[in-house]
Amino acid sequence: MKKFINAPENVVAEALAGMAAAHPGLIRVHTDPDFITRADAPVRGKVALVSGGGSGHEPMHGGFVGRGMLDAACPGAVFTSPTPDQMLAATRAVDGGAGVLHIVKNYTGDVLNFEMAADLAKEEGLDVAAVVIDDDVAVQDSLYTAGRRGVGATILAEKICGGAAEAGADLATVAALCREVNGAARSMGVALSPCTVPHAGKPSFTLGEGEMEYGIGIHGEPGRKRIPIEPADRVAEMLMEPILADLPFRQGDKVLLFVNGLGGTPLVELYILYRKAEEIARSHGLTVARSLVGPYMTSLEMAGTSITLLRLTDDMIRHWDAPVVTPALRWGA
Amino acid sequence: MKKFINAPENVVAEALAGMAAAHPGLIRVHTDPDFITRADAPVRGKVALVSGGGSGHEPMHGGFVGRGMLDAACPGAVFTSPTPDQMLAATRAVDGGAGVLHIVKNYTGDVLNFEMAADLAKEEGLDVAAVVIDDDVAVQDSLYTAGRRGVGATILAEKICGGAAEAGADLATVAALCREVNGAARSMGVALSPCTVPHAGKPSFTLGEGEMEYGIGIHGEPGRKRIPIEPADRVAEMLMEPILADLPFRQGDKVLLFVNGLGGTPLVELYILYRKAEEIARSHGLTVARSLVGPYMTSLEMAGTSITLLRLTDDMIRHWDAPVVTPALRWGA
Amino acid sequence: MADQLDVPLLTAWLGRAAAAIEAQQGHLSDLDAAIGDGDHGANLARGFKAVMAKLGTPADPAALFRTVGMTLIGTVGGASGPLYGTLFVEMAKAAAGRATLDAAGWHGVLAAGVAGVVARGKAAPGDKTMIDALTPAVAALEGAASLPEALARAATAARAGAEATAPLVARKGRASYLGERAIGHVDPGATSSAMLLAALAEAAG
Amino acid sequence: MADQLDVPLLTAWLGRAAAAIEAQQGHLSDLDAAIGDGDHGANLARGFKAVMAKLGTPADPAALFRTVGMTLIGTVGGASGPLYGTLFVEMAKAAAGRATLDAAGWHGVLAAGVAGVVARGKAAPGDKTMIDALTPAVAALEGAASLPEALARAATAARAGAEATAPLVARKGRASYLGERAIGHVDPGATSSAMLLAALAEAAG
Ligand SMILES: Nc1ncnc2c1ncn2[C@@H]1O[C@H](COP(=O)(O)OP(=O)(O)O)[C@@H](O)[C@H]1O
Ligand SMILES: Nc1ncnc2c1ncn2[C@@H]1O[C@H](COP(=O)(O)OP(=O)(O)O)[C@@H](O)[C@H]1O
Ligand SMILES: [Mg+2]
Ligand SMILES: [Mg+2]
Ligand SMILES: [Mg+2]
Ligand SMILES: [Mg+2]
Repeated sequence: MKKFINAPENVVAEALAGMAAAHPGLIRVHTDPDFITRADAPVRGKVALVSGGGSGHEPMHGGFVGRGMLDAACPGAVFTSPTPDQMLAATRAVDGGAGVLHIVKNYTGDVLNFEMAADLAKEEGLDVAAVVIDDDVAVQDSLYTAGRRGVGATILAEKICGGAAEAGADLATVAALCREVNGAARSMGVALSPCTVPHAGKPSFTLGEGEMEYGIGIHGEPGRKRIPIEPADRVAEMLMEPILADLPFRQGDKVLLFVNGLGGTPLVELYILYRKAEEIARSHGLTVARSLVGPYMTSLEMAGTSITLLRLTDDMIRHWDAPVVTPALRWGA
Repeated sequence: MKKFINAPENVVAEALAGMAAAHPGLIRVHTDPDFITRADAPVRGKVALVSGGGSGHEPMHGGFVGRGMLDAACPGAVFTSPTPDQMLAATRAVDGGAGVLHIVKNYTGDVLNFEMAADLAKEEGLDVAAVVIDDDVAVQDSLYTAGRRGVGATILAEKICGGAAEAGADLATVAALCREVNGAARSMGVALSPCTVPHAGKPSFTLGEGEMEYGIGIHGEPGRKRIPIEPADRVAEMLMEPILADLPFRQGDKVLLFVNGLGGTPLVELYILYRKAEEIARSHGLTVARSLVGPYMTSLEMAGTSITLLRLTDDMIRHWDAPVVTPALRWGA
Repeated sequence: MADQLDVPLLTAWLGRAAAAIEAQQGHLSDLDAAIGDGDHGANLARGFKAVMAKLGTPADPAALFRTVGMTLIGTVGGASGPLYGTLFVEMAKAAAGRATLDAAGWHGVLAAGVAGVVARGKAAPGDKTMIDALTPAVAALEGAASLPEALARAATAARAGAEATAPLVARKGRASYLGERAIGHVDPGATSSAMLLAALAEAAG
Repeated sequence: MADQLDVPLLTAWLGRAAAAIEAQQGHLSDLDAAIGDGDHGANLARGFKAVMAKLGTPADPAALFRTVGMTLIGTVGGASGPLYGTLFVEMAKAAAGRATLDAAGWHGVLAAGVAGVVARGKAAPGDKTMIDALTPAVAALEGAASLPEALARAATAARAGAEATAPLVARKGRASYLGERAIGHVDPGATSSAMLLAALAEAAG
């Protein structure tokens, strides 16, 4: 394991200290329990957005805390969901009197911990709503599984709902918008290499020189199948096909195309994938009205990519374009 | 070699097509010869900034084209400097009547090709100045070498000079500011893994499981020495020591601390390094007034980092803070 | 041979449980690596270490259960943190006001705890989760002649329930993503539940 | 046995040179990998392939040299692109107005080209660059009895100059970052220069 770390047990705490030092104008880092809030929290009269999950996916979620996006993020241990005391403390810290929305990726751990935190917060009289994100088409949804995993749509929901909250929408409206984004977004990923959780010290799985893991999860969970590596254009097709098959869309729809890097894949490759993915979207009669390309939701140093397609409403476009000032996503201000 | 590419010879052209598709509002991609300009080029009456170099360092330079930063970037083949016809065409395309500054990283190929382009542009009556960036303390400068390599300071110079040009400074002033930034910046890098140039198909060097390459160049050039891997805090010290020894600074100076990822190193590790680097800067009486953390100047998928320290003037801070709207760096607008 | 569970005995139980989990941490994580994300041992070891540090000298079983539950909730994370936390928090509620628990009392308390886990996690028997160890354990507590016998029967039932998860397809938690590929692997959470109940039987036996 | 360099002969030279570079591409890149970035063979192969595609039927040696120079400048990149490009562009200037070149004429033309490379790259003999092959080649052209003899002598001198770069520390280009570690390796640019001059001697011999 070759990493710039000091000790596996200090990775999260030291990275949080680095974030605090690097972005004092944007965020505040709280410890014991650990959470990150925007520097000016709580914002009076604004619906507050809280998300969180295991660490190792940076910049998600801490890098998305700031004006126009998240009010707080709760980082767990690497790839392990945080605990309810973190979410409860974060919820208290950012509540500005207009209620708090929990944006939760659909993993049993995240869901249960956020649920407990919401229960506790409600007992304290706080107004809390929760939306679970489950956009990963790699996993077959059914009554008999934990359901689809939450992946790339999380970031899009955080940005769009952040814009709506900043614009003064109330809790019910922001929560409904979050559900709408989740319902209109689909994602699919593929990995070329595993990653190594610092505490484990060895790669989470092994892949042969000519293999890729199709349908990979962001914690190195096994995907749909292990198959021979394909050229970039074919990979783009293989990711877009199940997304387009699953997403209810009509010719002429506007979409946001998000080509995400899982950590170890260089930007130049993401653009090669974007080129083909955009062409495929166009050939299906879709207009790619907005784009996002880069390593925004990572699995440590895993080489791989995921594509997220979101069918946009004009409302979503407006909130996507609205100003955002976070360590990882910034525009308009 | 596991990469999301179609064919090594198409990497640059397809990535450029992807960039064009992803950022139509910000940039225009021109082909044959290849260069990228900001969407609204030429900007009448503004000094234009042109940079470029081999591809494989994305987002540098194409990701920094846009309002408040570069007017054009010229991408060469992977790790090979572009040719004068690219720079000449770019220079023509962005000249707004106030002259053009070439920002050139100090590699013989880059310097010679930009020189020829400048000569040709001048023959056409264009007003061209050039500044060579050479901030890498890993290489001993002397009359008897090609001199220090240009690395992280390039991005800082592009942003700060872009701000000055946008504010209306003339060519001589922007060029002088660029020289000032270069003179006040020092960088040092280290790699944990090599990278594979698509055309070569095999890693540019090999490193043992417990080894790191100290003083690495961004093309995988050998560094000062190959040594056993150290904990992150010690790595931060080893990068900061030669920078601080070389950079003329006084207690109380304001600095910009830039912790760069070389591609394969996750953000969480960069923040761990930032934490210690900032602490070291503080212990030397420096105030870290501005920061930049992320994979901004990469070597394909190389795992590694470089640290750049820039001693700031108030002028530099003002131009650093000025609005910038590019694919990779964006704020204030 | 105790016929009542009181604070000292419950404290001894937790000590044994913490030691067993620490010792079996690698085994639990290996089970989780096969069908999950490989952190179940580390998660529980972190939690029970914190429990031992926090426990102190609680006034009654309810206070003890509450401290254990809240500590697990605050330190374990993942799926098992809120579930084991809920188990103990609900046990605390059911044990409220009682200085000791006999076999029938413990039966009621554990049943309440397990009901809480079901309410929280929505798993049914056969879903390949800790419920497959906990539910048979509750059933086995019924109608025993003595407390030690009840606890021994519960431990045996939990162990059998855990082992019986091997042929199952998972319907809850991370292992459910695997479909058929989960078959042949014992569930880590069911295994840790069986360990907890074994530690109790030993402490009282 | 030609005693004048004219357009057909120069065209034949470039064909041989392009073939030799294509054949030796891997060798040149390997030399570059040892003390540079491993692209010298690929760079020149790309350039000479473009030269062959662009060459057509130039009116005179000057036009031919100019097309070669501009094509190399526009396709090679790196350090060697502008340097070889300058070599040919300056040769074109020196050959202006001449239909053919005899030994003395070629000496003047090559000397002008090499002077251009020195002016552009600022390398001195002994800096471990292409100059270490080109400079002795120019000197060897002086006072030869015939053109073929002159070209053969130049090729031999260039080859010897290239080989003599092995023990040197580099003072220019990428290899200069290596300091002492460049010792023992022949310079790739000097090697490709020697190949160009060998191809010319063969074409005229
Ligand atoms: N919905 C559920 N109900 C009951 N138990 C569950 C549920 N989901 C998961 N579990 C249990 O949790 C165990 C996994 O715990 P752990 O590895 O600590 O959490 P995570 O899956 O978040 O990494 C599983 O083996 C299973 O017994
Ligand atoms: N300043 C210089 N003057 C003359 N020749 C040079 C100079 N710098 C480099 N070279 C030559 O260029 C060769 C390297 O060319 P190439 O590998 O194509 O370019 P790059 O070094 O940019 O990758 C060296 O072997 C050397 O002979
Ligand atoms: Mg987990
Ligand atoms: Mg090169
Ligand atoms: Mg687990
Ligand atoms: Mg080279």
